[in-house]
Amino acid sequence: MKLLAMSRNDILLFVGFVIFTLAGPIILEPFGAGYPDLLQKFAIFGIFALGFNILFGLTGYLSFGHAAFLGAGSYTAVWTFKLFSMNPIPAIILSTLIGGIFAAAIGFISLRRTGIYFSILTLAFAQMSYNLAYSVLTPITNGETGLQLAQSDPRVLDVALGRDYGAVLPSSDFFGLEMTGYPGFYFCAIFLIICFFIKIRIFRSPFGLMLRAVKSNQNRLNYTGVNSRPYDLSAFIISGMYAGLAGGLLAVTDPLAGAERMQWTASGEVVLMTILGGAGTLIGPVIGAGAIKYFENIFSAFNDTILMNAFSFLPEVLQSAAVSVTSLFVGEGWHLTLGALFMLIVIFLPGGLMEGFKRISAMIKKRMNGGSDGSASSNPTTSA
Amino acid sequence: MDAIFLQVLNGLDKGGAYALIALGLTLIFGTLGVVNFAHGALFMLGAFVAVAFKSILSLEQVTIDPTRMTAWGTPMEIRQPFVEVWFGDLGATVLEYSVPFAILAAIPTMLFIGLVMERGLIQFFYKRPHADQILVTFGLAIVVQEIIKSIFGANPIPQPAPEIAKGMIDFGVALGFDAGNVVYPAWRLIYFLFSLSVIAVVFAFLQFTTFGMVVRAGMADRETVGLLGIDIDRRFTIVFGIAALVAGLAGLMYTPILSPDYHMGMDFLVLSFVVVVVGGMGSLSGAVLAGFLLGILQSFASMNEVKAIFPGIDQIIIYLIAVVVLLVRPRGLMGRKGVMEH
Amino acid sequence: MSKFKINRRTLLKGSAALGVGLATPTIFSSKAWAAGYTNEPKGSTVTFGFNVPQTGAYADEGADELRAYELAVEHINGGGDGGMLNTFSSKELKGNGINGKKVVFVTGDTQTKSDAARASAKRMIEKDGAIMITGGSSSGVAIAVQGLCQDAGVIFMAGLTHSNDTTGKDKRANGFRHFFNTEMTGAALGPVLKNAFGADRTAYHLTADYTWGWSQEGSIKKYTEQIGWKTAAAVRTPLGAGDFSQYITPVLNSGADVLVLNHYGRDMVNSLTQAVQFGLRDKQVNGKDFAIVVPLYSRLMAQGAGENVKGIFGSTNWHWSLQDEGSKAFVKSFGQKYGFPPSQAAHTTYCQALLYADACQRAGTFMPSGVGAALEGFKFDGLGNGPTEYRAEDHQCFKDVLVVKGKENPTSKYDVLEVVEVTPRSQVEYPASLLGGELGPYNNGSA
Amino acid sequence: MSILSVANVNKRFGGLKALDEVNLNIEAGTVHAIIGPNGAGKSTLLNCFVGRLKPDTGTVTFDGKSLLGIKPHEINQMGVSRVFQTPEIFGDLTLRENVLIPAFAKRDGAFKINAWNSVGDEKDLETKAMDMLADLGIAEKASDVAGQLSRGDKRRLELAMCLIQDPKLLLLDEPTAGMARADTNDTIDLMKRIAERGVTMVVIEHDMHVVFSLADKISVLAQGTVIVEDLPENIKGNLKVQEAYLGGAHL
Repeated sequence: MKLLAMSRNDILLFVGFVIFTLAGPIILEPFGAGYPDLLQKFAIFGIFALGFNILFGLTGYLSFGHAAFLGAGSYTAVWTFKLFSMNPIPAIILSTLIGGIFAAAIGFISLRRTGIYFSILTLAFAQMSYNLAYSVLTPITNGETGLQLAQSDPRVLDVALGRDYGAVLPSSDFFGLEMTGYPGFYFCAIFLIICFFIKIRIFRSPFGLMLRAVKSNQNRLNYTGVNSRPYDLSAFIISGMYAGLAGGLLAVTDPLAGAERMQWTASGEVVLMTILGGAGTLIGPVIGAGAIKYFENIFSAFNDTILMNAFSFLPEVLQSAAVSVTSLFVGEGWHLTLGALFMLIVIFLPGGLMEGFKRISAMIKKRMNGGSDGSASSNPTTSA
Repeated sequence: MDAIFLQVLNGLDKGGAYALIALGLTLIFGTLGVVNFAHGALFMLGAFVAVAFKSILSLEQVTIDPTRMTAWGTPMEIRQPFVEVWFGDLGATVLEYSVPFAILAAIPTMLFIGLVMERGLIQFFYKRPHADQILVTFGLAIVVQEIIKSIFGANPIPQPAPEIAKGMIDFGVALGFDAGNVVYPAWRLIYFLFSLSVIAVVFAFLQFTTFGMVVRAGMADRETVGLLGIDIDRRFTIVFGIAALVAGLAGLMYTPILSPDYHMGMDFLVLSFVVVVVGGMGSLSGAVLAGFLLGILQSFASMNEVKAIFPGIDQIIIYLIAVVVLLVRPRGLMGRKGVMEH
Repeated sequence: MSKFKINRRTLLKGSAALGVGLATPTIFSSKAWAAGYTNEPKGSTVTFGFNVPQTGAYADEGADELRAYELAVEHINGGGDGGMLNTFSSKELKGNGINGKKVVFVTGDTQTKSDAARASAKRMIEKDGAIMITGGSSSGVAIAVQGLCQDAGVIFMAGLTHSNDTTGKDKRANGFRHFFNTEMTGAALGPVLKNAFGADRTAYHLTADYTWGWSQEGSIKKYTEQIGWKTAAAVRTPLGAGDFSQYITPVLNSGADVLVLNHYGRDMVNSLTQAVQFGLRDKQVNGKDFAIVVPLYSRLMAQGAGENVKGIFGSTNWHWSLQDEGSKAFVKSFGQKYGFPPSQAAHTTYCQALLYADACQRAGTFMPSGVGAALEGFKFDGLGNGPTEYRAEDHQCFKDVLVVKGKENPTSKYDVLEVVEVTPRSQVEYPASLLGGELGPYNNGSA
Repeated sequence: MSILSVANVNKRFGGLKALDEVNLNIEAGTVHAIIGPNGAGKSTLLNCFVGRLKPDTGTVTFDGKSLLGIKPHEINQMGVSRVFQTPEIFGDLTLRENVLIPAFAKRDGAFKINAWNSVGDEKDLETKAMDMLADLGIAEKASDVAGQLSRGDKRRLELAMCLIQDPKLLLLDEPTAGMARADTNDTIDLMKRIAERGVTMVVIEHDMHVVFSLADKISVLAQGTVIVEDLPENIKGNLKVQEAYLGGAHL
């Protein structure tokens, strides 16, 4: 089957990715990140960033409104739970679809402009969605509190199939397997793997080549007989569907959809994830997403008590000094570390974390080859 | 009628702040070609110059009064600002006028911050993609605001206007309205006039000085000006300083209207980008025009009569205008072709 | 529920399939699964999860909550001067931890966002083994985290949350609130406003356009209209509007003589500062002095509004100038440790930590259903609010409500509010059915 | 048979009349040069061929179909390829990819989501692309990034991108502008070879050396109108041309 015809490097990358993802709970445990919620977030925001990179990394269109599709996906999924069934499959399908439809509408208008004008258009649409979801659209979104499940929800499909959740609030389950905890993570991980596979295909396909041509020289592309608009729009819709899927998965693992998921800062976050990991690379955005979520959840949790213990080997004077210096960067200061990280990465590693890895591996290779060959400058089209 | 008139005033006042921030932002776009996500942080820093200035002025002499106790059982501390201890009433007056006086401190401070930022960071990003510029300046904005938070905390810090500017001015009478119908806070009028004069000074500076001429030429065609043997980079450094100063002053004078907190820069960031884009990237007059226009339309959209027809319109008006303007006029109100389109 | 059994089985299968069975991390072995409830403490310690805003607009309030929690843990473990443990009517806690276990704690940042708050609560439950979650500084977050705790099978002791929904429409069996709500604020403010401003008044509301704002607006409308006031208009303002001038100028000539600011946090600081700037505090309308009301006061935020709060009425859950033994003990112990008086956020979170600890001690277990039963209908005193009851029907504390007003001549920067009246509990009590919602059964989760 | 015919075309920019009643016929299989002084309207005319500009009045017909109001990519799909004054290539992509893109465009049309195949699986086009690069002498650089090429090689690449589409008409806008003499001669040779394949070309050019080495026919444009259209040897001696274009100087 042609579908599996991938280059050796891509197969290695994909297999490595699958192993790493499935073994995530074990690999990440020593880093304090091996618990279900964070693992789920890694997978979900990995999907979000992967999709964003199809748009930004390939076509160069910098959208500041992708959080709107994530939010739309979440609301769709929760509504699907409420109205139809607690089974995650219909919710996932519908949220992906709604993400795509939303993206088609917003993309159709926004793609009439390029550069920063495009960015501001997408930002404007996302902010309008957020502001309305927070206030006027409360009947649909439940505003500030966020859309939640209730015992009294109709769930017509579940009822038709004779499923009764009794007095407890239901949670999503995949034919009996509850979508919280580790099963929830593996459910997301499977989607992450599928999404990654699709992305490899897109990157290596003629379609992907056309998208990269859009970024490189849209004018030339048009004079080459290619209508770039539908390519741009397809990339926008695909990335919107990734975002909708990610939003749906957020709701599957945790059935609550809040408006702040649509805020511009959330859109900005996925931009940062992508650039931090390495825009235009296959795997970079997943790493960027992981890095930011790790900071948000782990660094913010270090409080003075933990620091005191960590520095307990020091004499008392030094201990409190070390704690007060460190506490600027962790706990309530985790934002500071994040900001500094952005700056350092972009100053010293313009290609994001992936460039860092590449440099390190090139260095190792050079060491091993006795510094003899100059072939370390890798071919850009085969970069991971 | 007077309601509409008041809303226009509100819009002009708001617009003044928008225009000042957008002016610096678009100046940086136009000259350096840099997307500065730290511009909101400069606005915030300006406001905190006022806070810091006042805190320095109100450094207190602490005397312990052992006869009285606090509610938690420690001796009561009697605090009196040194300026009052040393200068008496004069000191108290200086304290009261701390916001306007802080301008004196803000001018060198903001210029210095601008120069350091440009030389220390921004200059390495002239040729880098916009995405990199966004990431690095956004990172800087976070770092700056977290530093401010660790010094001043997260709560807003009140910066009252001088007593004399706290009142209202009933100038509607002069325009033929009934007395008491069109009254407006003095400080807000001062702010509006202040923003107008800063805009005028910036424009005059760019229009009538050699320096300004070179900068404008550089905005139009950087390479050619560079070929003439003019050291455009050094001038652009100064431009960055000026942009920082304008944003800082806008923030500083706004403090009696909006009690500053560490996060206020981010709140203005998105808005100022919308203003710049609606005005047209790299267009100074566009930024000013869009600033006032958005301010006024935002005020109108908040009127009960309008909200009754379009519920929630005041939540989205700014973005709605941005969408409409960009669809009708691809490069904003006064933008030039080819700027920031790739 | 057999959630964790499935987890474990799938995981084992997964790891076997991957051929990675070497060093099994602690997560697979440490969690015993024979016991009956989530995160049952096995060792010599029990872990509390403090979920407070550390970044964003409420970071200072969150920091104050955290201070109070640390103090509470210290007192429960027998450290310090014991604070309100000495005045608390229940004497079960002996200063040796709870049920013989020492209390330790973990912290997380809610960022005042539902998603982030749930993520950090989940981390504390899933990774750190927290037996309960407490804290927060907004109703949206409280309701979101409360729902999460219900699902996970741990107790949630709400922090600062003032919406009716927390113990109304969105109440949950595993959730408990010590703080008061908009309904009580309305009931307490109504008579005081009538006394201060008379019955013939017209109010103009500016309301933060989200759930809490609407809840507040509804309650104040209800109770002011009961005392004969009219409502000129109720205008919704976007959250974080910054400059409110476009909403304030229409008030000037509206004929209204009272402005009600249903805002909290920065919105309150800004709208109040600007309303005063527009001369509303000194204005005369219909021959009466114009009045501004801020239904929910927070002393921390009032400091941000500076002298603009002078003479402005509002309500608060607690204030450090109260002179009962409990408040005095708390202010003393907090003030000596940190050098300044505690905020109402600090007070309510300290109380919640103590109340939870006491309930566990009385129940002799940490199992949510057991602890909940001990809290339901629990009557206590000595925690600064006078006689208080945790009502069984909705897990809401009922106690006296403080009506305060901005102090004219503050003696320090913390001394910005003065207590005008202590509205007795009987006057603010309402039937649980009024606010709807369904507690549902307790969820003990699984081990 | 004329493949491209322009009849009575007028184009105004504000007060400026850029094209004034232009008539032009390009014969299939010939190289047709358009010369004229700066501002004569050469580029405006070319832009009318490719859909970038729309004439105010008049008709432009290609292969019997009107080109008016048709978008650039549609015109290309009809068989018109264009070379720009400064080479327009995909600077971030490799040479191979640069040539593959027009090949895909030719095969798959203006838009096709071809996302499941890998580019590497398209062996036919890959071979064709490599042949084309070899033909223009840049095959050994096939895996290099195009943006790093010398100007001459960029021009070769751009020609390869056009030629791989087997265009019915190739438009060249000052193909040797800014080139060193040696590069210019190379380019002339290259274009001669292309012409030998029977590709119809329209060349806009300043360099008379280029024009007279290549063109089968020359049209002289001045102030928006075609003042002369003739064979190269006749143009050389034409006084009108010398006046309008060369200011009287002899060639």
